[in-house]
Amino acid sequence: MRDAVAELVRDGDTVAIEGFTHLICFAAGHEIIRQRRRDLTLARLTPDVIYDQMVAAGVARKLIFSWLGNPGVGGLNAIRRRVEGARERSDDGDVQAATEPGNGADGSTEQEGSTGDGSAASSPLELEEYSHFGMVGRYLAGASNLPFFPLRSYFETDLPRANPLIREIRSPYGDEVVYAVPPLKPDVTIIHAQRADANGSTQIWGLLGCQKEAAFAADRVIVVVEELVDEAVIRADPNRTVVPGLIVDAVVVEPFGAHPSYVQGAYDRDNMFYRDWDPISRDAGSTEAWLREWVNGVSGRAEYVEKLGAERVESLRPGRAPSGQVDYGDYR
Amino acid sequence: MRDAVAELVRDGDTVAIEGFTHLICFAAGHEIIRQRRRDLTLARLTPDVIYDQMVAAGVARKLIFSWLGNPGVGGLNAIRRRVEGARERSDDGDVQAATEPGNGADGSTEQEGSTGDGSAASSPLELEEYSHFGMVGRYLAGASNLPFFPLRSYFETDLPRANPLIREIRSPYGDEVVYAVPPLKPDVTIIHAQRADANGSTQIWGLLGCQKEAAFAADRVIVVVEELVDEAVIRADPNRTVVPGLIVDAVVVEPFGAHPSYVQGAYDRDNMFYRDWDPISRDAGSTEAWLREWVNGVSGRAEYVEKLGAERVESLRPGRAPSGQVDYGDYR
Amino acid sequence: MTTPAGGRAEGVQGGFTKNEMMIVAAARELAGQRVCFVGVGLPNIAVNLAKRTVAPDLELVYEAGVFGARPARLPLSIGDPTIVTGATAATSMYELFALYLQGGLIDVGFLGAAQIDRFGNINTTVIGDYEAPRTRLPGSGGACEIAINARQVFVIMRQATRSFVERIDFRTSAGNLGGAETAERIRREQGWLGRGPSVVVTDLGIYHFDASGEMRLDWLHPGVTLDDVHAAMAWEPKVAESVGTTAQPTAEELRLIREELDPTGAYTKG
Amino acid sequence: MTTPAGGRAEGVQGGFTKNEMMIVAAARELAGQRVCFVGVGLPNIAVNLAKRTVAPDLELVYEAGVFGARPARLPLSIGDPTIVTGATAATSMYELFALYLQGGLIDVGFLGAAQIDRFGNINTTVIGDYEAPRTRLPGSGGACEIAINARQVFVIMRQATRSFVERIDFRTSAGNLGGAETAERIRREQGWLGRGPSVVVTDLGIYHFDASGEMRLDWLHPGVTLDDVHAAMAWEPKVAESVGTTAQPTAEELRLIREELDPTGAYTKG
Repeated sequence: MRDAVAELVRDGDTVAIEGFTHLICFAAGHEIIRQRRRDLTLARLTPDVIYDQMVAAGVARKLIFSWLGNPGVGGLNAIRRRVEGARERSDDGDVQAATEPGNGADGSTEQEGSTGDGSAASSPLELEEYSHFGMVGRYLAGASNLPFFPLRSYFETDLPRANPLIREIRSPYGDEVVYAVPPLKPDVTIIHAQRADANGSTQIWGLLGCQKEAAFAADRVIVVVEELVDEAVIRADPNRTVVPGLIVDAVVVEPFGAHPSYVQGAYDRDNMFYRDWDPISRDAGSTEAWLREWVNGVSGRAEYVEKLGAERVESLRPGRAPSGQVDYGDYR
Repeated sequence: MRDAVAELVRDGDTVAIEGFTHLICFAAGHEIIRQRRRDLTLARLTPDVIYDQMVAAGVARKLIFSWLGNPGVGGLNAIRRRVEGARERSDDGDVQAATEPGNGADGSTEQEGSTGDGSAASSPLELEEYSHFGMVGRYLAGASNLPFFPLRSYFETDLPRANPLIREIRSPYGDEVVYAVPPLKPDVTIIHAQRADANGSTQIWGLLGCQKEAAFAADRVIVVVEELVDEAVIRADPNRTVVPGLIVDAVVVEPFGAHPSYVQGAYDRDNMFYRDWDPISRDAGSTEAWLREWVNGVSGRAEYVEKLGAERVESLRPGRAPSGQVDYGDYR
Repeated sequence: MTTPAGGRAEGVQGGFTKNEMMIVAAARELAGQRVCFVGVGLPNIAVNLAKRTVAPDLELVYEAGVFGARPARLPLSIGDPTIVTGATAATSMYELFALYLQGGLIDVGFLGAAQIDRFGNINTTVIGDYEAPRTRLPGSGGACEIAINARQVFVIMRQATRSFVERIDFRTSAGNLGGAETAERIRREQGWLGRGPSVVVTDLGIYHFDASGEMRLDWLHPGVTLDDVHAAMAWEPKVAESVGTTAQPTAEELRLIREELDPTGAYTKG
Repeated sequence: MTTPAGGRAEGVQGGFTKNEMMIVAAARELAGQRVCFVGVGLPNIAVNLAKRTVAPDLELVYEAGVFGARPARLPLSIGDPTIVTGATAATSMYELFALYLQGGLIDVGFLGAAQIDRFGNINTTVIGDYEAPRTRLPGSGGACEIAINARQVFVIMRQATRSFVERIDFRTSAGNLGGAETAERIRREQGWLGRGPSVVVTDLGIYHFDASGEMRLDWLHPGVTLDDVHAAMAWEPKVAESVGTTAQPTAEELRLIREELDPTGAYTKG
């Protein structure tokens, strides 16, 4: 991981660590923090806790996203500190964000103190926002070398005003107008997967998110896997291949590299971690302390996992649910 | 099959029997012939032998397509008779069609005699042609309710002149121009698959073609399968599902229903049949005789298979090439 | 299951929270529906309760890329592994949004909201000015496209003067715009598949939309008065001629919420 | 494999057909290439021969939706099951065309043709008038998008005055248009990824394209004279200063064609 990030992720890059709830590569995000990258533009549909941590650590100057929350828990507090920034706080205590499961994490941010996590972490954070389908469409336009992606969304909303890159486009078959989003071509896309072979041909099962589109759109691709398998394993089931080795620049084997997100069939989402992040991240000091302990204080994912402890790891192992097997037939 | 076609395929419909080389539902095409449907618009990327037979039988008034040939063999002779129609023949003996593997089937059509296969089979056939990506894009625009699909193709070719539905579209992000194709929403899409459950949730492995797009674009969907399986088989591997039962109007179990095309893992492409079709179809009389014997002369696919004989069927069985199995994990 | 399907049947011994009442009422609204796109937050528990009670055949669609989910537990996040295992189909997000949602296969889009106005327009983006927000909310996610492409939209949210507002600070998702007439015209002109919002369930009652496209209070939850409702919204609401009282949660509904769906009380406390 | 990679090494005892020579010559042109989009017809056998000889690491891409095919036999059709079993990836045609081809991952698009002109523009649609064709050919298939989006295009076809024409009857796939200057400008303006045709292999010889964008005869196959070439094309061809003689097929190349790839002689007779 250290080499892959050192070689392939550069200051000022647009970086997409994709994976919708599933297969979020926290291990790569933490390595980027350890290597002190700066001025990154971070793209993801859901910035999630990983970008909250990266923003807190000062690696980012801009976010491109569609849903900014801690899924199932509340807001992303480090990011919100950078966005709500200098404003005077007022009591928003009873506004219900669509994020919130209960009536707890409701937008109150009065815990704001000195950010103290370096100047890069407290300067204003630029936001460029879309909807989920808009973000997927941006990757798809980037991946398929199109100047725009058309979609039926944004009608009669304030989003095109907030983001002038969301534009109208007229159909050449009559007067109908839909909206368009521009291509997004990350400098680097990082995806996590169940398995890949040494060439980087990668297979995923479970939620597929938009990893394929984000990877094909990128200039450089890093694949991080739970398990390196023989090429024959990949070739035995070609329909499961999401990304071919052709577009992959580095394959990193990093078991448990997606924790606290999850890997279908391998480990569960660590919901407790997502819940715990909320109080930690409400305070700049405790956020910093967490980063010191769990990111900068470890050499890499192996040490992180060890620190997490075997009990926690074991508690996240699911039961078995085998897919069954199909036959491709041997034709010669 | 009889009931599904009787209920769901109507005179004048636009019908798409999709499947790229793989999983072409000949059984459905033959049933449509037996039920004497008329004035159909037949859509397929590659009309293939099935539409050659349907056109010969007089069910069609129009083709929407991107590649009109007998793949690996030569031309589609019954269709060519309707297209080259009234023209005086001239000797094109040494023009090499891109179709041809060797230098045999090279475009000579001098065997033309009385078509005799009914007036519906000899009136002019309307053609509307695209490229492969254009056809896929048409289905995709239809399936996703978009007024057009943009692609980088057709530049500096005669195709937009031949088909004025292929139009330019300007990007809202600068002056760039690409081409667009309009949505295609078949009245009925028919797909063949390895397996489905009783609700119609359908799984395919091997070549996926554009069956998913064509099915989602259609008003009515018929799924024909080699095997009906328990819902639990489908739910054990949700990533393999191509079409959910939600959009399926009829599930027909018709083993060997894709012959002479093939079903990955179940039987091979019957290349001999495709080769044999060439001389048969060069003559309207022998074409008619074939249809009489193999389509109208049998009650359905079971009788067709019986007539084909166990030896032929067995000769098409491949060896085994199992996919291996993955684990989705049991999460409760 | 012993729950009366979709009914307002007589309630049950014992207390229940306002949030439990809201979730139960929202779940019951799904009786008879076929395909539901499950939004993040409160919709998630309401829809999962409906699937276990009034709408066992309901097909759950998650924007994460799942059709026909059968979650064995309540997914905390709407991208939880339990929504995949045993589902009918797991697909890319592109296909989910393009073929299922935009293609017109969703009967009900079930959304949460931070602010809503009388015409059902929704804000989940910012409180205050967009450029310098007082509170930065999560944004659209899939909501703005769900609002347009799902055949109808259900909303579940707690009610307060700050959330039921005269004018939302940012329109993230279109409802009935400035009223039914405008909304109908624009939907027709722009080819929307959706007919917009049809029900809003809160911790105080249930609203549907009248012919003018405005929210109308049809049901009050047990123990809630019209004064409570007035005190918790910024405009003078239309009220049905005879407002009913929502049936209390049944024992089975409460058991499902408390024992199966939300044992930690994340959604239902308060 | 004992075949000299990409070389024009000395040939072999025994006869070979013009078609065999053409296929062998075309295969050798693929030495050093990485990713090849395999067109229907003659390209299919040429590319499969290359994979077994000069370009074992060549990634075969089939428009049917396959990347990294390892056909155990020669696929008669380019949608044969043998291209799927053991492949790296099998995907929808949408993804193949959108992500692999249009996304710019194809180094060589290998096409056949019914007619070609001096600038490498290709016709596979009709002979005669489009509305009332003398011969209806298959049409584009994927060819018109391959011609634009693959980084370069190889063509394999037999040569005759009717196929090497002054003016093609229908432009199915763009080559160098009216010459290199126009073509370069238009490619730049329209953002094509492809640089157009780079080689044409026939049963008589091998052509590359010169700075003006026109076909230039660089190699004659053994036993073929310049007169033969002139007799089999409708324009006066440019000829390299020193035209080489293509090395005869090696024993191994012929064995592969005759025993493994085309035992029935479908491609190679004549």
